[in-house]
Amino acid sequence: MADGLVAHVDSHEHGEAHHPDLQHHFETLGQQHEAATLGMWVFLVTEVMFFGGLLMAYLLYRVWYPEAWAEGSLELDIVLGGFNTVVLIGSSLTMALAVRAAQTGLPKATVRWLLLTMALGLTFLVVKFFEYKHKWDLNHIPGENFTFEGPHAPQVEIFISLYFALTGLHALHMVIGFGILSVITWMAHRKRFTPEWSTPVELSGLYWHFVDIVWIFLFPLLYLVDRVHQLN
Amino acid sequence: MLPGIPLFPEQASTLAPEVDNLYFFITAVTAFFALLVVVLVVVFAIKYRDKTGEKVGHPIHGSLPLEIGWSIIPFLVAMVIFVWATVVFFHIVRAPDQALEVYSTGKQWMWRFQHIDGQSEINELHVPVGRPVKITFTSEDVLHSLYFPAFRVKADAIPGRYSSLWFTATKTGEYHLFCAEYCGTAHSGMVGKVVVMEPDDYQAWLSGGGGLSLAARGEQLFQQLGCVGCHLGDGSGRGPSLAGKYGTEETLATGATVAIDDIYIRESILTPQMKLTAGYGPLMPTFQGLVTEEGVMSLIEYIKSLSSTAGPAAPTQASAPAPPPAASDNTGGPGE
Amino acid sequence: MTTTVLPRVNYLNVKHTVASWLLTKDHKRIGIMYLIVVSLAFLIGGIFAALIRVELTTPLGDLVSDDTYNKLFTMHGVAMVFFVLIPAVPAILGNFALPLMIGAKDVAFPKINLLSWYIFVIGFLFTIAAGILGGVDTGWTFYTPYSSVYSNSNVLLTGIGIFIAGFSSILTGLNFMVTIHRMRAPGMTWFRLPLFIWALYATSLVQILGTPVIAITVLMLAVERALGFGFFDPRLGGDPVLFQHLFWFYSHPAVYIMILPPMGAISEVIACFSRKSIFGYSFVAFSSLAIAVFGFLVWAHHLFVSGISPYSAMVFSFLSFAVAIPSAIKTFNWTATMYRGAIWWQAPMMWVFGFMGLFLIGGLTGLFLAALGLDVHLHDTYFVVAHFHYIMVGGAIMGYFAGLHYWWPKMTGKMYSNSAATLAALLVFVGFNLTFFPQFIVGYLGMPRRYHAYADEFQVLNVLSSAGASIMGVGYTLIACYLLYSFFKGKDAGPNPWRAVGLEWETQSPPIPENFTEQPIVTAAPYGYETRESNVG
Amino acid sequence: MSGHVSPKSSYYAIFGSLMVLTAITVGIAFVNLGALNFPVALSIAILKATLVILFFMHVKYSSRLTKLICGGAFFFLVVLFGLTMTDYLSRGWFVAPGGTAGAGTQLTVGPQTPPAAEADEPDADSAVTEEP
Ligand code: HEA
Ligand code: HEA
Ligand code: HEC
Ligand code: CUA
Ligand SMILES: [Cu+2]
Repeated sequence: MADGLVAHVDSHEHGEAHHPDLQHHFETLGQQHEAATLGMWVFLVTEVMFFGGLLMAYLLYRVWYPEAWAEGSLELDIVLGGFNTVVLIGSSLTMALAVRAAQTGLPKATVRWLLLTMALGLTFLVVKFFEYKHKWDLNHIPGENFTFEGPHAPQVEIFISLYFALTGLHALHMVIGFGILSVITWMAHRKRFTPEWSTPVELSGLYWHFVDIVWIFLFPLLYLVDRVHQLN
Repeated sequence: MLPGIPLFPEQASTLAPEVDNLYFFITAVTAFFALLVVVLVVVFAIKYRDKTGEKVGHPIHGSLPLEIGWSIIPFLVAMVIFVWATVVFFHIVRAPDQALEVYSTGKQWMWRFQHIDGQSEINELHVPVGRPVKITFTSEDVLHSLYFPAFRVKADAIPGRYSSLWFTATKTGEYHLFCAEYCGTAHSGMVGKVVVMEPDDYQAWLSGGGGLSLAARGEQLFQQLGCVGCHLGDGSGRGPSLAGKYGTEETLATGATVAIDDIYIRESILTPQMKLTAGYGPLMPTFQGLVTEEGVMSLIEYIKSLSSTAGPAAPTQASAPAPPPAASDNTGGPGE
Repeated sequence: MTTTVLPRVNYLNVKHTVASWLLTKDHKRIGIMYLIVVSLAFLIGGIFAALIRVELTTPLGDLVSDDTYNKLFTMHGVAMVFFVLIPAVPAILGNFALPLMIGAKDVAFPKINLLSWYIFVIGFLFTIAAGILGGVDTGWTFYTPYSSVYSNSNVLLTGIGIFIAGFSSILTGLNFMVTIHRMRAPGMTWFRLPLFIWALYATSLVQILGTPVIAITVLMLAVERALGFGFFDPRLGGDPVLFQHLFWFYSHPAVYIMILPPMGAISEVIACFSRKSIFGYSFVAFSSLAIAVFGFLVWAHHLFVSGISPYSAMVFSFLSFAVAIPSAIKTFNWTATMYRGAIWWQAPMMWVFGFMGLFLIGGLTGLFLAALGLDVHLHDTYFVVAHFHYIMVGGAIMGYFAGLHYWWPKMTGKMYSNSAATLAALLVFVGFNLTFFPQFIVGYLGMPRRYHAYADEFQVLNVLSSAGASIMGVGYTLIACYLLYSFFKGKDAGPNPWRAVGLEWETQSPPIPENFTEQPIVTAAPYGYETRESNVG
Repeated sequence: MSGHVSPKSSYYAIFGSLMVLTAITVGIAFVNLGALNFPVALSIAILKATLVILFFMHVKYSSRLTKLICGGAFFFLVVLFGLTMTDYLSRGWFVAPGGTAGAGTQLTVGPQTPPAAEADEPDADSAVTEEP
């Protein structure tokens, strides 16, 4: 081109030793790491908006039907919910420690912390399962067979629908997270992570913390609604 | 010119000229901008045409004053449109006080209109010219939308809610009535006409058809459903007296106050436990499933009519605007 | 101009097996794969449109039954919106051109890029299955409670299709955003980015923030329909209008997913064929971002007569007028770009001329609809149908074709017949106006949309409209013919047939698999046409 | 090439704070604060989320872009909630004269007709449906 606006230089030397984890279209590991991290954050934004639609419905009906909300919330077991909150925040801690271990090049510790995280996640899911089962036994599943005694039964059905939608979606994220962590743990076990390259651990950490944050909101929104006004 | 092609809808309400003037104004403004841009594009395309593709343009990179100008001017123009259109809008949504009331329900796929005096009609609506008419309506199933193009008004009918629209017809004649919100198979068949009549003809039409007045039918229902058993006129029953209640405020068991209006009465009938009146227990059963939307409307109309009768008259004897004597259970407006 | 001997290898012929296409991670091939699926969807949507127009030549519903008609316009809308216009420019042209234009070897996540295509195809298959199994009849807006309770058609299957396709859109947006942030060539600063890139960036913003909301909304609808959960059900005290809020929270911004990328393509083409820098580069760039952000604030202008609070309607009306300003800025800057240019009437520019006129009318009629008092009358009439076809077909599709004709020689290495392309643009332009201009009039007369049968006095205008649609159909068919012909038999285009500037024109046509033989370094602003040759016209 | 590394102790400290906040939020649920219960619970949740985001997710040590993205997500969430609520919260304001609320009436209860798509004969007289 005669315009001189664009000059060319040789791309990085192909003779250089490549890190085995560097994909061909990136120039450096740094660039790859930054792209992946940014991608994860952007993905989390989409997750926020995803839950946002449901939370919008929650907000509206809570404003409209405060009594029904309190009534519905009394059906939930605050002890189990609280226990699960502790479990999940605990798993966030172990996850953060796993990331730290990977970043500082301690594969054994990484595996240990990851296993602990998965164990806590599993505990959460088991508790959740029993909560659901309880609802099932009481015919508190929205739909044809929904039965509920109380003056606000239809609106309580909306509450329970949102309860299932929100916690169900959250549980689904936990299951997916569990799957991701299994792979990561295996990779950590195979010593695939070094202080130089531990991006996958960091990204799954971000995801796991996000799932934790969702629960941090769900717990008060669903379990702690105006209890005191109902109990008097 | 092609004969018989209408290019402009008939103006048959007081709102129509308002809406049309706004329309002409926006058309003029936007036509100005459209012409400006189109003319410039055409002129530039021809004047600066280069058949060879060899030449290059002049190095012009932009101009801040121009950018500011063509941001601010359209904005100001848009604000004029905004203010004007909003004023017209509030005329459209705010019904005048002394409007003739008509009730309506939409369901797949017809419109039922219920006049206060008893006539009811399907897919046809008779109204007098020169008098504000307010239609309060709801839907029994899906969304519908009541649309009178000649009057330039429309509003969605929403299950579980009351919507309303109003107009004052200015010309006698017959005009379209459409369902404008998609509602399933026969959406395009959910159409009819509105017949605007001279007031005298309208009166004649009204008396032509028999039928109980809405309030009288409400009264009948009030007995049939057993409301009278609890709601005695003197307040001695298990439920509060409803005489003179409409339009006042009620204190609820929670201490909040609510206005007793159509919506509140509707709620009281369908979900009585939701808002308990102070001083009464949750005794009243729900009538959900036992009474149609129209039934609810006539009950409301009946309770409304109780407000005009002062004193502790027993509700059963409340005098509704006397219906024509030919009171049979079968309403049949001339429209049917 | 130096002439280089073209190496034989390019991204099209580097491998020939079907598997090499289906497993490719090359953004250019993925762009072509989108082109194929989207063209198919356009054909299907166009056939539905043709049937609609045939039905509407007479006032009676005599060609198809009412239920069939309802399915026709629903599937027309679904196909055109979710499977044509939303992916058209970003996923086809964007995928092809974005990495080339910023001097990258590929997008940031090539595997995810391929995954997006598969997700898109799976969503498309679900939707097609819904069509084959009897169709869906809710309108593309899926308003509850009709969709959740009353409709007897394949709402679930279509919903799942849209839900799945949504993730393709999200992933494309994510990929592009990261690519633009992290993969630019050395020297490619933000203000040296071509405007098409700015437009794609703004689009990804909308895709990332909006699409998840439609996904969850469709999911709620599906769960309500399938399992009887209550989210919008008025029988439980739910609000059907909430569905409309959530639906339009995505679907209004989505109209900017449809128009922003074509606007970006228009900026490229107009600069190239005016042989000039874009007038007010940074204003055009930032107006894209402004449209993307402000586009999120106006959704309830679709709800003015749906029973929302009049005060809220007022707020949304105001914001709708405000969002028109960035579009105004773009329009004026494009016009000013042509001033004292050297305008080369080549096929892509013909589409730009069409775009300018039609987008203008579409956008300006948006102002009619944003005006509260007027929208009460116009809502759900053919005026709205005319408005959005002017923008979506006259604007976005025209802009898409401008871009396709511009980059076609780069994509295929072949040149199409300029006169055939000019003729096609003319046919589409004329046919288009004949189709949709009468709809403004019939709309103001009060003809509601989604009507299978209509009042007699609307017939003449409807016949005009159907006549126009046939002309348009001929135009589109012509495009398919000469583009396909050029692909197999066309003349070699050479690396830069338009003598355009921009990194994508620096490499051979079709480009090599890695895009560039050597890493480009950028040293100047885009569109330096004037400084290139001394021949100022 | 990795992100920020914080000392272990800081993680334990954050975990401790989160536990304390959880205890507080549960405790407060049983104390009658009137209308304040919900805002307080929400504020505590936001505080907890912020701790997780800043420290566990290292946003405190991340680039401006990451911070912008976090802020942006919540901004658009607020747009969704806020602008939708302009509708719902102002519906009650508009009451047309004559008692019936105007276009902005709050929804109450639903229709009772089952969703059978019967376009039946106009049953003008039977406003009462059969007793079940
Ligand atoms: C690509 C798609 C696209 C785009 C870009 C737009 C752009 C706009 N739209 Fe449109 N719209 C649709 C697609 C689109 N729309 C669809 C599909 C529907 C119907 C959906 C359905 O119900 O099925 C619809 C419906 C629709 C409605 C609802 C109508 C109703 O149902 O009652 C409204 C109301 O406000 C509206 C307004 C606008 C406005 C103000 C713009 C603005 O962004 C336009 C801005 C552009 C300009 C204004 C032109 C350039 C400016 C100038 C030359 C300067 C002069 C300007 C001034 C004086 C301000 N649109
Ligand atoms: C991108 C969006 C898009 C596009 C391109 C179109 C294109 C067209 N649309 Fe449509 N339309 C919508 C989006 C779109 N539409 C939407 C969203 C609705 C609302 C649906 C609803 O109410 O739910 C609607 C509704 C709608 C209606 C109203 C129906 C009703 O309310 O009852 C009508 C009526 O005339 C119509 C007509 C047309 C016509 C004639 C075209 C023509 O432009 C089509 C011309 C195309 C062809 C004739 C195909 C031929 C093409 C080829 C042969 C090329 C093959 C391709 C290659 C291989 C390259 N459309
Ligand atoms: C079994 C007794 C009973 C029957 C039958 C009954 N009600 Fe009631 N109603 C009550 C009681 C008790 C209240 C006050 C508590 C409450 O608000 O629910 C009440 C409240 C009301 C109110 C609200 C009045 C106010 O001042 O707040 C209305 C309106 C009403 N009823 C209408 C009706 C109608 C119409 C019917 C028949 C279709 C009916 N009721 C049948 C017992 C009854
Ligand atoms: Cu009723 Cu459309
Ligand atoms: Cu819109």
